[in-house]
Amino acid sequence: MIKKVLVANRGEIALRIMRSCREMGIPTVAVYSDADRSSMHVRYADEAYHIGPAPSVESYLNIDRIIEVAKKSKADAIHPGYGFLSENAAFSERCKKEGIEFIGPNADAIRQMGDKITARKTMIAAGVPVVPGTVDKITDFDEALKTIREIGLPVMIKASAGGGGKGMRLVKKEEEIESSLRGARSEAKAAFGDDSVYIEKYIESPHHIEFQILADKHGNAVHLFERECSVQRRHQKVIEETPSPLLTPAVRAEMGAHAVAAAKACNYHGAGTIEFIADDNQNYYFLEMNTRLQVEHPITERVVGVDLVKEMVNIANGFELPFKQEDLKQSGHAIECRIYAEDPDRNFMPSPGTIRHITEPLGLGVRHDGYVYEGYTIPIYYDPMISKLIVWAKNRDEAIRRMSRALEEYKITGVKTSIPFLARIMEAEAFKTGKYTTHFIEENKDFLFAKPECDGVCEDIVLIASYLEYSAKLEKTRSSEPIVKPASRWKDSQRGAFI
Amino acid sequence: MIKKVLVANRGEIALRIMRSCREMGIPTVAVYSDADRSSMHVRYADEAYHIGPAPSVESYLNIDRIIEVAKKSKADAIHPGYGFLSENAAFSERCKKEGIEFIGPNADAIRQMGDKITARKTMIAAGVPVVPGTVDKITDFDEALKTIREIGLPVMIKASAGGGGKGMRLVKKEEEIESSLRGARSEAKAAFGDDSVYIEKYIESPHHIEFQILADKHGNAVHLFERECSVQRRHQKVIEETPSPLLTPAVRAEMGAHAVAAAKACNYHGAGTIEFIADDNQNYYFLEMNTRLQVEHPITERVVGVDLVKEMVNIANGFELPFKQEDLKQSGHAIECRIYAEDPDRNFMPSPGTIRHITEPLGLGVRHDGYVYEGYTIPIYYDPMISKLIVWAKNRDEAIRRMSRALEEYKITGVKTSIPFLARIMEAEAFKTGKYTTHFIEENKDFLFAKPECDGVCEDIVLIASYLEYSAKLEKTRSSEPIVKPASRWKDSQRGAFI
Amino acid sequence: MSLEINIDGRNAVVKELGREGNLVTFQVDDEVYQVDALKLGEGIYSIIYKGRSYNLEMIDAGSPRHFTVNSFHNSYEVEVIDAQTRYRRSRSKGDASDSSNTIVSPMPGKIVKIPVKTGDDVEAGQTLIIVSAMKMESEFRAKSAGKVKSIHVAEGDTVDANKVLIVVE
Amino acid sequence: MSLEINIDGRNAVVKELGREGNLVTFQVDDEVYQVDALKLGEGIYSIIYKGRSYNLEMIDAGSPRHFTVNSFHNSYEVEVIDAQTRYRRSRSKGDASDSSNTIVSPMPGKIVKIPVKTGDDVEAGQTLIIVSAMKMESEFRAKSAGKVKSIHVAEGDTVDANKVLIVVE
Repeated sequence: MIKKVLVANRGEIALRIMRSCREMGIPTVAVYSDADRSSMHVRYADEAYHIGPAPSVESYLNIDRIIEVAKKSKADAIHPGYGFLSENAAFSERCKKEGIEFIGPNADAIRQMGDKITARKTMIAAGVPVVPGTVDKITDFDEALKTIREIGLPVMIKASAGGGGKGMRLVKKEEEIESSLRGARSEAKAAFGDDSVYIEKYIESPHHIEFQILADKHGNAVHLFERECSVQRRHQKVIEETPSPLLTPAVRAEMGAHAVAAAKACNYHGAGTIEFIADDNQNYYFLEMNTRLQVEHPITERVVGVDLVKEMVNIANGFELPFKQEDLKQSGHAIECRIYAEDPDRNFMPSPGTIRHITEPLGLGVRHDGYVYEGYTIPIYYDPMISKLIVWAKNRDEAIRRMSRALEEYKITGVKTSIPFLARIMEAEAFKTGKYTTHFIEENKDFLFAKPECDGVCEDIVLIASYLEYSAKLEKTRSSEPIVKPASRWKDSQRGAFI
Repeated sequence: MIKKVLVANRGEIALRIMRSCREMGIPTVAVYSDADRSSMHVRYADEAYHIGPAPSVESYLNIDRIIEVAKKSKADAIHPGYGFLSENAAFSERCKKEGIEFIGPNADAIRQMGDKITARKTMIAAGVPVVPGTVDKITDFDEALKTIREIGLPVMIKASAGGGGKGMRLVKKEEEIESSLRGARSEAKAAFGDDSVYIEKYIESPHHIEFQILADKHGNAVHLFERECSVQRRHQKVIEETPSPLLTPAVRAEMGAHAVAAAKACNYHGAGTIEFIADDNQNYYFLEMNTRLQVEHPITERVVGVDLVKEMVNIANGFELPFKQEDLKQSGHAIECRIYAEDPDRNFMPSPGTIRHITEPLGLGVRHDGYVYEGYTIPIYYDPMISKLIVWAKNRDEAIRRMSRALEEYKITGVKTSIPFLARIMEAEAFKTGKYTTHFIEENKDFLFAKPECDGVCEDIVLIASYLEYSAKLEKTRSSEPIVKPASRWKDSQRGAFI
Repeated sequence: MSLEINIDGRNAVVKELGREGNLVTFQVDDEVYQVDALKLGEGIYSIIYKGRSYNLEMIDAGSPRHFTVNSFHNSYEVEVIDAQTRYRRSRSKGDASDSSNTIVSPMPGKIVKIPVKTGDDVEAGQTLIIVSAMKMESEFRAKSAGKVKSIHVAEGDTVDANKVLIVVE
Repeated sequence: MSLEINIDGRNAVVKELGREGNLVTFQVDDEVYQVDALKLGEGIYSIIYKGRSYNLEMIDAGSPRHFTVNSFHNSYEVEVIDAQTRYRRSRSKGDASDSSNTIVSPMPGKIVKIPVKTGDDVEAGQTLIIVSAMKMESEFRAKSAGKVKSIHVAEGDTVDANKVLIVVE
């Protein structure tokens, strides 16, 4: 039985894991870098050890140092969270060697699913649909035609040696095949000195839909339904929801069964996620497997009523899963918004800094997973995520309204955040109707970045507040400091100061 | 259709109501006294109007002023929250006269259930069990004996004119009846000049169990199951949970049916609560009806999945209830702790003051309904409740552990709070096993107020922190102020200051 | 610097021996501690000692020298002893009634009733003043018999915490 | 007092006409407003005007004179114009390239790479410096052709926001 857990992570996910451990009566050990002494996970844990300088490669990725702390603190298990060492096969292996339980899959499963080609082959063998296409090179028109007819249009012709869009052609009609093939090959030849190409199904209206799975060490595996993660910016998830507005119950059940098959195919144990790409017609294909807890796991917890971290600990302890597939139901609707310290109006530039004020969203149906506090300085070294805001409601429409309400309540000063941008998404027609793909942000950018109307009064009120803020600052500095000073002056704070 | 709601309340319940209105797209109007300009409900509402001086009789109880604001702001409905005007029949009537929808029952129902005798008679007529006893005066031994044999021992003999424990006798055995009756009568005579007494069943191990009901204007009524509220101090609820650890499914169904009958008996519409007293053997008796939303309503919302405030607004709008009794299920377990600004170690003396720091409990299964913020000064004029902490989990044991975890996360400085006391209750054996009555706090006071063990190191660490805090204060004041100053000096704060 | 601090009746001497950033070395009576100490917010301290993470909340308890210190499972009453305190203590030694019959408001509130007047003889246990705060009334009674020497507030007044209300001698 | 404030390109004059407690009278250009204004926290304002409740969050945007102001549905860039600003503005009139080819760090971060050196001729669009913060790298390019006049940081340095990194002339 696991008696003490070292959490090899920081920020909200470190707290998330420690919360469940505490509820299980298991003491936790925090590790922290130079930049994180004042971080919440250090206070939250029962024990805390410094592991190195701010850059993660010297601290949160330093396997030797983390193992050393685990031994010193007599932690008999390590939870890696997400990011950092969570999908590092060598770390899983090292833990095993040192007699420390790695709360996650074994190294083989991580390796098998970490390599794209191996993962694809494993999935094909397991009967899980993958994006149709050729892995082998194609040089011949007849061969290309045959393949394309098998796959079905539209397809993408891509240079085998390629990258960066060179030697790439989208083919929508059969009569375009010949010219596209020729064009792609000559471009590939010119760019890479190799004119071989391969062909892949082009998904026109892609939806990113993933399935949460849990598998124990005794061969039992279940899925906990899907998460719709198509609201993305530069392949980064922005908002997730469950159930997916796309899926019918029949397709959901089929995808779930494939997700379980995928987990079994790599002898998986622990919590994992099977990512699929789906089109508007609910054709779906395996994309990859994440062999760890996901950022967006709370929406699943909310609609299924399962604490995933506790299940992970129980699995690591060698327990059998406490439920079967038929025991699990989706109830209501959950949405998660990721709150980042970034400036949506300046191309989402990170906005680290000191939190001056927080008003947290509260009340019915709101879950908030965060780690910052008033006076805390968000370090520049790590991910700019401040918190995750999760709402639940009986149905999707109410959940969207609740998220709007919660975002309106959520006030942070000191740093810029994505809150106004997320609030705008809740008002976008395509999101409200649930008819969106991964192109959502791009396709709706005029609406999302537009400035809402404001009458003259509301602008004048802003001017009055600005007057007050500036004169208060003036008052504060008049005695001791010149007025014009660098911004950092305003960050000085009694709080968070090293004593 | 209700287009704008005035919330005639303050604190957490005003926010609670505004949250649901906002999710429904209904603008809200706040009212505030002199003491509440900086209170959160003023900022939360779309509009805010001052209604008078700090004492509630001149502001939150000032019917004329509130009606005036409703008219000025064109609010077509008023939600009274709990306390203040929520069970004031005259206010309900006045709203009706002014053409404003009172989001609550009509005046007749409030009156009928507000008067103890009328309520008791109504319940008897409706077949709802009431505490057995006589309403009529008894002066004769034989009559007393007959009555007591009907009711069954133990009973309480009480002075008709009485109060304050004078002329009261607990009778456990039949042979005590004569002497107790004589004693009670002579004491009553001496104290009140009237020796008539009445007799009531004495419930030895009382459980306070209440049922939430919802009734529309079309005669439909359902119950949303029970809340166990037996953890009380001086008849004030401290902790509530649902389901009750006492009830079996059969008794629950029977009590629920009686609760619905009670609501129908007074032609009730809106949200209401039927309070019962029950003994260890699940014999239960009607106690009273609260014709309003209760403080502890969130635990019901959590296990049943219904937003009670939205249902109240829909009922006021004349809609039929969207569910029937058989659609409602209890899922999992919920517990609420009331967080008060009070000092458990000094007989729960109120502790108003300025909030210096808050760390709010977050994460899975936690709902927090509060209204204070860092820099906010809790006024001396109103209820000392800071917030309500609600947790949900799959089962009771996990819910208790989760509440412990959440209480440990919840840190407030500036005022003393009941948090440590509540945390201690979560560790009490009688609470953990669910075997408790309204005598719980009294019976467990040695445990609840005991000082847990601490080794020398932890005491020394406290001394070190005290050194640091004191020297930081010293540093802060050295330049400008003498060290020894009244406490209020430390409350000075940039925040919350009137500009 | 060195401070004398009383914690739940124990008098201890806390001495700072040195600091380097937030690593501070203290001597508490005879024990030496090297701790990693950080103030994270108003009255919120994080102290790491030998890997253990201690979280402490300092709650003002009436004067800058008095705190209630909460560490989740424990609560301590702490008083920093300064020269003035020592002097006051030495003066009042053996004269416990001196301060104990002075009624001080323990919280901000409103004076509801003062059923005595200056010069009245009062018995031990007699109600001297009723203060209301947050819908709750508190009665303050004389600890021992005596004469009302002075009354510093009037009915209806709003008072801060720690204000002297009535003195009985 | 009166302040000139620029809000999203509009220059307005805000003048305080009088205050009584938190009731303040302002003139904004030609309009007169009596508002109930309260600061509730660091950068958090509550303003009630004709019964409407306005909530404003002031977020520092690089200098004490620059704010981003959020009111739930809107976001404004605000700059208080002082004498110094007016002077600077009048000087740089018609010489837009003057300041625009000065690379200033918009956020705290770490200097990853400086692919130019002092004296280099650079083209418009050429990368001058790469700064990393929060797992994201930002490239800063020359807005117009010129010569690198000065470099104020070195690779590996950690910089605050609003620090001048490179000047091109």
